[in-house]
Amino acid sequence: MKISAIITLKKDVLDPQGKVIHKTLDGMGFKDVNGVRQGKYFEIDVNENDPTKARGLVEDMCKKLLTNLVIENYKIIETQ
Amino acid sequence: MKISAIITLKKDVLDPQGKVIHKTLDGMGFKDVNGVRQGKYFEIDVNENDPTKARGLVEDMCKKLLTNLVIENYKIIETQ
Amino acid sequence: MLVNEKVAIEHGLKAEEYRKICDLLKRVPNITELGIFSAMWNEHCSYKSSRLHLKKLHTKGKKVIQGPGENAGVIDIEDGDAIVFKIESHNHPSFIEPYQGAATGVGGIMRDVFTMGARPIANLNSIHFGSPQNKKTKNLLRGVVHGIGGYGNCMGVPTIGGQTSFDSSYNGNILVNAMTLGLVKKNKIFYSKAAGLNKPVIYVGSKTGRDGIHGASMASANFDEKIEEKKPTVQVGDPFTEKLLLEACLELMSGDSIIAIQDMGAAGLTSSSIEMASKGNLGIEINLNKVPCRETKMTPYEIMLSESQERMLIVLENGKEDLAKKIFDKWNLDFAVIGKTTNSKNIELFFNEKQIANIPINILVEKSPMYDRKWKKSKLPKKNRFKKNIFSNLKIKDVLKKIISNPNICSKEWIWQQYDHTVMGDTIQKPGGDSGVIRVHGTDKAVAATVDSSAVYCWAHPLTGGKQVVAESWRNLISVGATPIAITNCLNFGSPENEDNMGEFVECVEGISEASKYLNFPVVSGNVSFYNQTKEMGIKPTPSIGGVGLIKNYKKMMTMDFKDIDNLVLIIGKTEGHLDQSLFARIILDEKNGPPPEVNLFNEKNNGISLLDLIEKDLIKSAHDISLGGILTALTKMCIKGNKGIKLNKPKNLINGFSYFFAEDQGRYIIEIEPKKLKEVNKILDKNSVHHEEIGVIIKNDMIIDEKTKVTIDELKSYNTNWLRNFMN
Amino acid sequence: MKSSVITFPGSNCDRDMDVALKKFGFNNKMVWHDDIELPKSDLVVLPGGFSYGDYLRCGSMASKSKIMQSVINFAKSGGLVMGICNGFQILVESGLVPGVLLRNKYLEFICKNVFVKINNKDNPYFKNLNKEVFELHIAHNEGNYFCTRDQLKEIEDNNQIAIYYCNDNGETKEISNPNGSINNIAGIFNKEKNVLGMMPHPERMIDQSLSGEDGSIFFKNLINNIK
Ligand SMILES: Nc1ncnc2c1ncn2[C@@H]1O[C@H](COP(=O)(O)OP(=O)(O)O)[C@@H](O)[C@H]1O
Ligand SMILES: [Mg+2]
Repeated sequence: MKISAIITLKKDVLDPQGKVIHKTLDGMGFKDVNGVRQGKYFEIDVNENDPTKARGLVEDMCKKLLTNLVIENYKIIETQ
Repeated sequence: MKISAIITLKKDVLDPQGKVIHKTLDGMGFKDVNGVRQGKYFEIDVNENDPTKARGLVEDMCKKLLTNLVIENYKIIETQ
Repeated sequence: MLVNEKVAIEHGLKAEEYRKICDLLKRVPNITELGIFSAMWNEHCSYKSSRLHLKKLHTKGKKVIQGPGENAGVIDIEDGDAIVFKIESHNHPSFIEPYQGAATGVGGIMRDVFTMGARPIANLNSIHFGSPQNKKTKNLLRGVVHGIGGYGNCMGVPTIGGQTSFDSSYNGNILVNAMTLGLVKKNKIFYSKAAGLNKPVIYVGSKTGRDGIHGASMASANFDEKIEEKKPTVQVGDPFTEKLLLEACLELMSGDSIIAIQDMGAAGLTSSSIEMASKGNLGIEINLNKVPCRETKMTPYEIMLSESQERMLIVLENGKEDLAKKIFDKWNLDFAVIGKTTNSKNIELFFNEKQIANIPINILVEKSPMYDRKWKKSKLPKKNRFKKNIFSNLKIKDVLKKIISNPNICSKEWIWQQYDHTVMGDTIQKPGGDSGVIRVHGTDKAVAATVDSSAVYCWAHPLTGGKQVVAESWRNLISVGATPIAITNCLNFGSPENEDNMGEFVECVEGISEASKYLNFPVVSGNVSFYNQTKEMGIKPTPSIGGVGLIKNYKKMMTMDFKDIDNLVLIIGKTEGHLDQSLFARIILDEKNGPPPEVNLFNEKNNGISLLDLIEKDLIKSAHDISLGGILTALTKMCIKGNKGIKLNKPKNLINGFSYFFAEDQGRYIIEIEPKKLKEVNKILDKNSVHHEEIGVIIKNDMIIDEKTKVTIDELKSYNTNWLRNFMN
Repeated sequence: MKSSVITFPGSNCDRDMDVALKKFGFNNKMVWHDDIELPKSDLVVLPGGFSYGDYLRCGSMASKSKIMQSVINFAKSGGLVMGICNGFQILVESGLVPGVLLRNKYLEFICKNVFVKINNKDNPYFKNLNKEVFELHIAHNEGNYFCTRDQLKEIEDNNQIAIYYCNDNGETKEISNPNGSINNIAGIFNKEKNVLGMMPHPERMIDQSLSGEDGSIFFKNLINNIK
């Protein structure tokens, strides 16, 4: 089954990309934006049909490789 | 309110990052992975409290800036 | 799917071309075969509109090891060393997806070079954008620069030079031309000519996906409103895989397993397999089930036409499969034996145990269409007569500031600082000079490279323009002390079906040919990109010339920065005051008509060779050619780079100051010499009948133009460097 | 003196480092990332480049490669390990030095000469140098050093900052900061000072025909310190 993970920068970590996008949006006329944060998204197809086990697997991957816990958080968001 | 957008590569488009991450996971002992696709995640804080309007705004941003529809798709996933 | 004329036309073939296919085959092709024909017979692969004229290029010379016709050209740089180089366009994809378009352009040209056994040692690029006022320009420029850097930096190949221009004729069709130089031992060059029967045909690199199908056809299609529909044909580059592919190929090439090798570029597996077989006068058989695929259920049609990047096709010696596989396994790349060479002289494709295509190769290659397109000769425009009074309210300082901050003159540091130009540890002249220079690792030799184009001149008079670009390339090499050896060319034009555009093409080629013959500066490789236009409007004719030269002792390399106070500054070559088509005429006088400056090939050669002689004799401290913007622009750049000033002499010329300072007469250089060397320099130049004059002396901090006009170098520098940075921020 | 340079898939300054080390007298060996054992070395170098294409996070995947376990053990036992540019990113990802390297503040790859000031000479890398300010070359997209406040305090308390970006006079002001690094940090040590990670490339400055020669001073001093 497919499991998705979202990885975002922790609050106090500077997000230069988000900032530039915010500025650009503003320049394009999107004046109602308070802030933009950019993160990563992963869709992982695992050979495991038990949702809990599958999530557990992906969580493990997040901890061991996908996330740098010094600056990032992860969230498993969705199971199909 | 905060709206999130997920941007993924279209199905047939090569995802070099996903490919390498898959191989690395495999090397680390995660043998049960069929595939990994990487995408982008944006959290946009808009000055708009009507969920439909807020979504509409972010959708517009996706079309005009955040996504290159040549190779990517977007999905508005979540409203808080 | 049934094939008929309508389907053929949808594939970009003309009705008569389709009939020719049926006649030659004596039957109706199936859909896979039609796909193959459409790829092989389109402009990009078959050169059907340009072939006739490209034959006129001057391609021979003592230093030429391989001229046009292979993956890249090869020249001799002595001691058993050779340089492999080529330039290629990736214009259309870069307009649609600037990052990936530019990145895969760089990836493609590097593959062309390492296919021949050469390790890439330098990249250059020539990029052209619409006017800065155009809404799209900024994002396109940013995307393209990030794409070029993203790919080249990751590969670990220094980007040592390039050229960037802005002109509204590129508003709807930008140009991205990428050039690569590689180094190889003369006796270890690999070619694409297959030889021998029943030799295994090997596929290596990335897997085949559905990306870029019809990419080659897109490169030959006009941009029009339907562009959206063509979108999914853009490919995503994977420089990491390419780096592995490079190392793996070079490792395999160090042995003797390879008979022939060819990268899969435009039209992917189709053109690579057909070219290899055709050159070897052989047939080829491929089992498409063996091709490593990224997606499930890919059809033979898709597999044959995919333009997935980072793939190679190799014909191996029998029995070397295991050895080769080991190397590609080590580098984590796909490896598959997908077929063999045959004596059928046909391409035969099998899928699920059935033969699904069988076409005689000579039909695809030799019988491909060739057109003698209609073209219009262009007249030399009439010279403008500028009245004295139009100069009278101009202030030279204001004019100079305006010119050096013009987008086409200003410093491109914002661009080249984003390219790794020092990796490999041999870059001895970075971008920002007349040519980039890299040492040949571990030797005293160095190779100089430059890429140039002058669309405005070509547009005003293609024949002169064609000559001028070659001459400019030659001068940029001489200015760094390199002996020019050969060029590569990327011919970017509008539609060949338009008589004016075709005329521009024909005459530019003629000009290039004439100059390269006279200067003994042959063309060894190149690429044609037609249909650079939006709706009916073609771009200005833009041949980009990539020049390569050799410096035998790199310690003698020349740079343009002024070195020492009190040194004398001389001009080599005669200033006649030609203002038509100069930057001055176009942006200050707002005069866009008139002929470009004349190119006198005798003077060009004589002046250049004389300067090389002076450099060889250690008489010169700095040198710079005079091009866009004329004498004062060139002097300004030398002052800025050297952080020195100059006090100018009163020009002895009869022409007015503006014509003197901003004219773009050809064949000129500025040199710096020590006062004690003046006599000797004069003697040599006089002996060679080279026109020369003293223009000033180097001082601190200021440029003193006359009694009343003084400007600090810091001020000039800020004008020159700020425009692009400000524009991009 | 024996040194080893690790080649990861995508490393591209491995040869340059090899050339530099040999030029200054090291007996250098190239080591493949898939090997398990490290040859006997006085110095191990993780070179610059784009290991694994810089995909995911720079250095993240290289830090999981087989050889890294040996490199980590070598470092833990006091061996000298130096990471340059991507090598620094790998050190950070494998936890050998603290902090992370984020994308450059202005989101652009930067290739140019910069000045750096040496902060701590009480270590095998910079001991005996009689020069404070060096001109070195940088070429990176992710050199923006970041760590938490607590970490920063710890790093400072332990004197772990190796070099700062500065101007030619050694002033470490924001204007000399090319990439947004916290406090202008260009390189740091582990607590024990046997592991050094830094963004600048000394191996590109070893010949007067190149961008400069301050790299030569660094290498000459380094080999003398190790002897
Ligand atoms: N796209 C680019 N990539 C790398 N270097 C560039 C690029 N555009 C311009 N440059 C560099 O900027 C300098 C000035 O370019 P140009 O004005 O075309 O020089 P010239 O007039 O001597 O041919 C050259 O050294 C060139 O290599
Ligand atoms: Mg020049």
